[in-house]
Amino acid sequence: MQSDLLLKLWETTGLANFDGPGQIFMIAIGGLLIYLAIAKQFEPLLLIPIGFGAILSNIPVADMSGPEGILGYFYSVGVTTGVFPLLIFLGVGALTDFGALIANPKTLILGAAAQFGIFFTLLGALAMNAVPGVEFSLADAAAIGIIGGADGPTAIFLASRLSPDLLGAIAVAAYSYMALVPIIQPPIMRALTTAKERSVVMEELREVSTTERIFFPFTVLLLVVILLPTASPLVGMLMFGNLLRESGVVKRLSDTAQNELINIVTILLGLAVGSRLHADEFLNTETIGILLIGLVAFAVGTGTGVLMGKAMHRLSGGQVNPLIGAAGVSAVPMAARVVNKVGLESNPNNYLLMHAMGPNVAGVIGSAVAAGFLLSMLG
Amino acid sequence: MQSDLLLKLWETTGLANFDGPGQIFMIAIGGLLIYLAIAKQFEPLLLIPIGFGAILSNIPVADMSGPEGILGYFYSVGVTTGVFPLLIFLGVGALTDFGALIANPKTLILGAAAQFGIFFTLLGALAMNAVPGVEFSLADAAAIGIIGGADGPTAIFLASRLSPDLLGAIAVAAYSYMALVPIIQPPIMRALTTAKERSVVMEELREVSTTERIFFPFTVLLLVVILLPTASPLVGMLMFGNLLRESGVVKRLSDTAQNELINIVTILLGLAVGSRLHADEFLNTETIGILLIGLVAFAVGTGTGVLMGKAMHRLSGGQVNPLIGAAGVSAVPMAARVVNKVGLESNPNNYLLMHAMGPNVAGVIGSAVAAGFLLSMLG
Amino acid sequence: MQSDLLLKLWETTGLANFDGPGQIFMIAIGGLLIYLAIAKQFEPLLLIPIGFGAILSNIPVADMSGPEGILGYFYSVGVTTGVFPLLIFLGVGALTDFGALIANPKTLILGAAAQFGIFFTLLGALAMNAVPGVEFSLADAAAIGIIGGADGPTAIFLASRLSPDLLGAIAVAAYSYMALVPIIQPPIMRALTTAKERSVVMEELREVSTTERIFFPFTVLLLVVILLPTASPLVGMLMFGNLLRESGVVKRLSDTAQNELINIVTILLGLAVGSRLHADEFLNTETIGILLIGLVAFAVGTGTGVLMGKAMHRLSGGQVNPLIGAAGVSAVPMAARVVNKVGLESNPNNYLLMHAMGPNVAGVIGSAVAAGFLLSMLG
Amino acid sequence: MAEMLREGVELMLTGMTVVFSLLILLVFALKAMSNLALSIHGPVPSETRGPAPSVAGDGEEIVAAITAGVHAYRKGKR
Amino acid sequence: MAEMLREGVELMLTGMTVVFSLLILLVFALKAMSNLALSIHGPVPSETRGPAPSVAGDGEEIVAAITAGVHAYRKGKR
Amino acid sequence: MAEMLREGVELMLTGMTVVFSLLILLVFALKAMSNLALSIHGPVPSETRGPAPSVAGDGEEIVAAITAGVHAYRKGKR
Ligand code: NA
Ligand code: NA
Ligand code: NA
Repeated sequence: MQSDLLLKLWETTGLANFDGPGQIFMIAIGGLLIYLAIAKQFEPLLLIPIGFGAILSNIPVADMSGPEGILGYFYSVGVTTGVFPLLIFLGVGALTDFGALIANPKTLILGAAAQFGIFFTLLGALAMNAVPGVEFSLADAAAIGIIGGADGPTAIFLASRLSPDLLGAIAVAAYSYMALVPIIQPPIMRALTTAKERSVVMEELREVSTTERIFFPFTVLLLVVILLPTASPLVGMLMFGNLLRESGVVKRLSDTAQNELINIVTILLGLAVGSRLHADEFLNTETIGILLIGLVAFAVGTGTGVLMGKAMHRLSGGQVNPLIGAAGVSAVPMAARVVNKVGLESNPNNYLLMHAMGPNVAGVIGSAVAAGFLLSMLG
Repeated sequence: MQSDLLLKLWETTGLANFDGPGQIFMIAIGGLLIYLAIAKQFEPLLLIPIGFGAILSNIPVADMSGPEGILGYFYSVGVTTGVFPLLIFLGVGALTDFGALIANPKTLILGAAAQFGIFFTLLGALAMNAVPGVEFSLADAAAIGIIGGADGPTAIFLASRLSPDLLGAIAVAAYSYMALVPIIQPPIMRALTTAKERSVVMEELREVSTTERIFFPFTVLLLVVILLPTASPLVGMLMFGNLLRESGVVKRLSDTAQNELINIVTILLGLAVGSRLHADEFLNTETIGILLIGLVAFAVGTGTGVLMGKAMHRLSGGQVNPLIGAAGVSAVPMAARVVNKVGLESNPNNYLLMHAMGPNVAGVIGSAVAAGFLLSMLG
Repeated sequence: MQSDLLLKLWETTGLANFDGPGQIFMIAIGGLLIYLAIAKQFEPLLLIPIGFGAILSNIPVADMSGPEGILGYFYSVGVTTGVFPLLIFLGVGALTDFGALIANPKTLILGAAAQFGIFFTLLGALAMNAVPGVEFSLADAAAIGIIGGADGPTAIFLASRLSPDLLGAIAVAAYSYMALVPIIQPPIMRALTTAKERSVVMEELREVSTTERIFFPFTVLLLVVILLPTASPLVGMLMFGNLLRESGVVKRLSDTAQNELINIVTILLGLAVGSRLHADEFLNTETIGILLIGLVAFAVGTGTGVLMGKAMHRLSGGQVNPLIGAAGVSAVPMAARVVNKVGLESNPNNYLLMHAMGPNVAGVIGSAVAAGFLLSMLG
Repeated sequence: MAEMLREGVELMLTGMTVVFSLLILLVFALKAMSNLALSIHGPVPSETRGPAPSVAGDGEEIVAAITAGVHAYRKGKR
Repeated sequence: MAEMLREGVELMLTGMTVVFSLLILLVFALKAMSNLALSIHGPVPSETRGPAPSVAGDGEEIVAAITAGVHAYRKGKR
Repeated sequence: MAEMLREGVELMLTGMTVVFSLLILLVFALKAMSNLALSIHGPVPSETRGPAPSVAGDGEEIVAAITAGVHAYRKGKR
């Protein structure tokens, strides 16, 4: 009897229940994400919860990401329903100052151009079907493509709708490459522009009135409603958050949306996404493909953004610095800071930060629109 | 094939999917509520989320208020269950200082008198059944009557139980007329009182001890438990919030109930209520009836409150200023401020604010009691 | 007809619906818990919500703890799933400084010894089966034993899994006795130690580096994963919270976990636990047994902790003050403060607080490990 | 409809009776409560409360205080 | 697979068309919006807003203000 | 009942063994961890950390900082 008990005890240890090296490897992946988040400041707000969620969900016996586990509950309550990414978008809307975009709406075109990365990646994912062991449907490819949108909640929202099995890999790729923007973008930006183009000093942005700021969310939402209503959950929550911010009469709601609400949801969303980093779902050729092609997505988006910047540079008679096109990929505010830094290399007195914020936030709208389009075609 | 795609694309635009002018009209109603909230400061904390929820829920294709939409989730999780309005009541309890009521409990009678507005409105709603196209059941009429309680969460809670189909119209009427209190009440107050009555200066309220403040929630709850336990969810959560506030030993819980918790729930509740402002449910004769009769509700409640104030004025030998009866409708703290303002017109040194706070918070308890009664009879 | 209405009215009063003195008694118990929380500062953060929940759930007619009542919703969403106690553990992890334990890891052995209280209580509960009317299964006995862990969320988590019917009594016993630690522990500590032992001054703790603090949660989790993965939900969430705190790169998440998130969950968890204080489930011989034996649990845990302290005192050549063993029961930070106070009695310049924090937080880990063990054997 | 109106009138009468009864009883109950409170603690002004008990009863705040104290202590020693 | 690639190319073409159309229309819409805003309120700088309306529209803050005012009032009287 | 008590005693013995084993192993693991940490970074005091990395890694705070910076910038220009 005593030996029965010891046997039962042994059978409940982790040692006796690891089912192969996959779980250990995934725990190591979780640790790596956390290492990158802490030591390299790779999007720590998301990658620490995602990494820890990955560790927890690969612990044998406990089944924390199963239907009765806490991570499983977070996933089904917040990700399957789409509620968590949409609440993050509410908070992002409340945190974002769209003033630069209102002052210079033409930068929307840069935000549009950079979305080419999404569709190029979609094609690349389809092309990967030539590799044995990879079988991406159109919906899978679209979910992978959205990595090129460089916007975490949009990627999680679309993947949860089109390709839940790939959600873990897609989210990890999206946040990792967003963190790598300072490394990925500068060489491409330098390669596609001349030193002269990079040193263009742009005209100071005009001031934006309160009325414009209040009208802004309605204008954006109106166009989306008329042309692409499938984008309205994402765009609608973003614009609702922004209206809380700009209306000036609900400061307490705006503060909560920007702080406690987004923080709580970030913790829960990160853990839920991490729970998809399961050995059996994650460790396969497809994940490697997603990671490779995600890198391409950012590079292509940066490139098309900069090329459109060059076009605007010419059409405007040299008033536009083409570098700001790179900020069109979103990755707010990292990409705008990269633009600023690369601009300073060519002209130490040229602060492009504000000018890059326009295409930067335009990129968020652009990715949400692309996501809505993909949902309407494939959802 | 390409033309198929374009067709599919066209079919997913909003333009191709608006099913009549109803949705556009409801989007305009949402915009109007937001306009009133921002430009006229009409209860912006609720009307901005409700208005935006109305816009979002009338966007074609996206079906955000459907069973799989984010607003639909908020509605089923928080309104169908009654959880959101009860958590708001928790926060209101933590925010409310009942000291004026403890110091002068007789003002409870003013809070009782003003509830006549609820039952008068109930009768009015039944009488409207004479109008073709209007068909209100007793439960519908009771839910409409609660508009006269001038208390948002109570109205939403009761309507979600007795008449979910009318919830949108009832919530909009309740919050809109609460915002109109400064316009609706003063003429009635002036018409029913003499200048001499209005200039009565009331004796300063005594101080209230900590012990009384701690005993208060238990006393109120005790009577409700004995006499009308159906009112105990509303009154219980209100008193729980107040105990967190007054106990002095759980400051961190009280602070959270007063701030982040009520803010988060307000955002979600507002969106959920807005999701009931659907063209097909809202645009009908019944809504117009509800809006008309809601206005009457406030007027009648104000009137009976002031008349009871006059009775107390006489019985007390002129010590009570009858104006404070108008605060009995609740609409905290707007109605108390209106009393103060009208009082100052007759006597520029007569600050009635504190004296009006007693009937004002008594009105909250009175409406919750009336709601409990209606639930017990019709629920 | 009118008399029918009056009858219906009478039938909905609380007076007509109290089903015996049990409900009134339980309401009084709720009041007593609140009295102790306010007047005696007995763990007010939990006992005020639990006490108020007990009152609300024993109100006749309203059925607030039923499947459609608000307390019933909180229970099924947060306690049945285990989500609320685990989120509390997340917050506790973010609030706890494990520095004293890292500096002196040997104090873990004191945290282990004090867990004897858990298993002794388990045996005691089984022995109580000799009393007529008491029928505890092994799982019940284990859930009762965890009271000796002196850790509220651990007790609630384990009881919700092993013995949901006893959850109310177990949670009340756990929090009440944690509040009584300053009364229960000192006599035992004095009885088991000599004045000379109690006046031992311990060597100042070394400083702990940031790197160690960041490695700490992974080290603890690693051992749990390898040896006792059933403990990983509790230990995992505790260590996740601690990583948010110590990583230094997600301050906003750490702040929210320490404040708003833990506060909101505390309110909801307290109400949910209170909803188990039902007359029919609570008023029986078993509850009295649980309350009696819970007291023993704390005493035994304190005793074995101090005895292990004496053993370490001898093995270390007198460097360890055996009093710090009493802090091994957890009850953070109350037990550590008791150690400090008793130490000052023997040597007015001997501040043991920091030295007691090591075993104190070790006790939290020890109880979570014991809970994981019981889950693996009986879950 | 006449039937429903009659029921409505009944609801009004009983409802206002209930509301008035409960709130008038509450007037007396609150007066009794205030007298009870006075007899227990005397006319204690609100201000004597203060934040002290809050801190004492608040586990996490104590942890924070301890942590802060320890840091101060260590720094002093160095 | 060729079929899927063809569908992918179609998605790319229509998708980029949609994204560009919507965002270019938005450029014009935002310009129209700014003109409308200007014609309504004139070139009002952001700073004129301030926190005032926030307070006025915020029920709970008013309650807090009243409470605070009352305390101040009482203390002054004593 | 004797059977259950026997099972209870077994639970106690195995349980205390598990608790002690795990926590004693953790003593060694934590010592190894501290040595590892020392060998990687040297005896770094906690204070060197500071809030700097927090800000650097915190996307939203940066947005806020940018916004604030822009406002300051604009005001300076006017
Ligand atoms: Na983007
Ligand atoms: Na009212
Ligand atoms: Na313990």
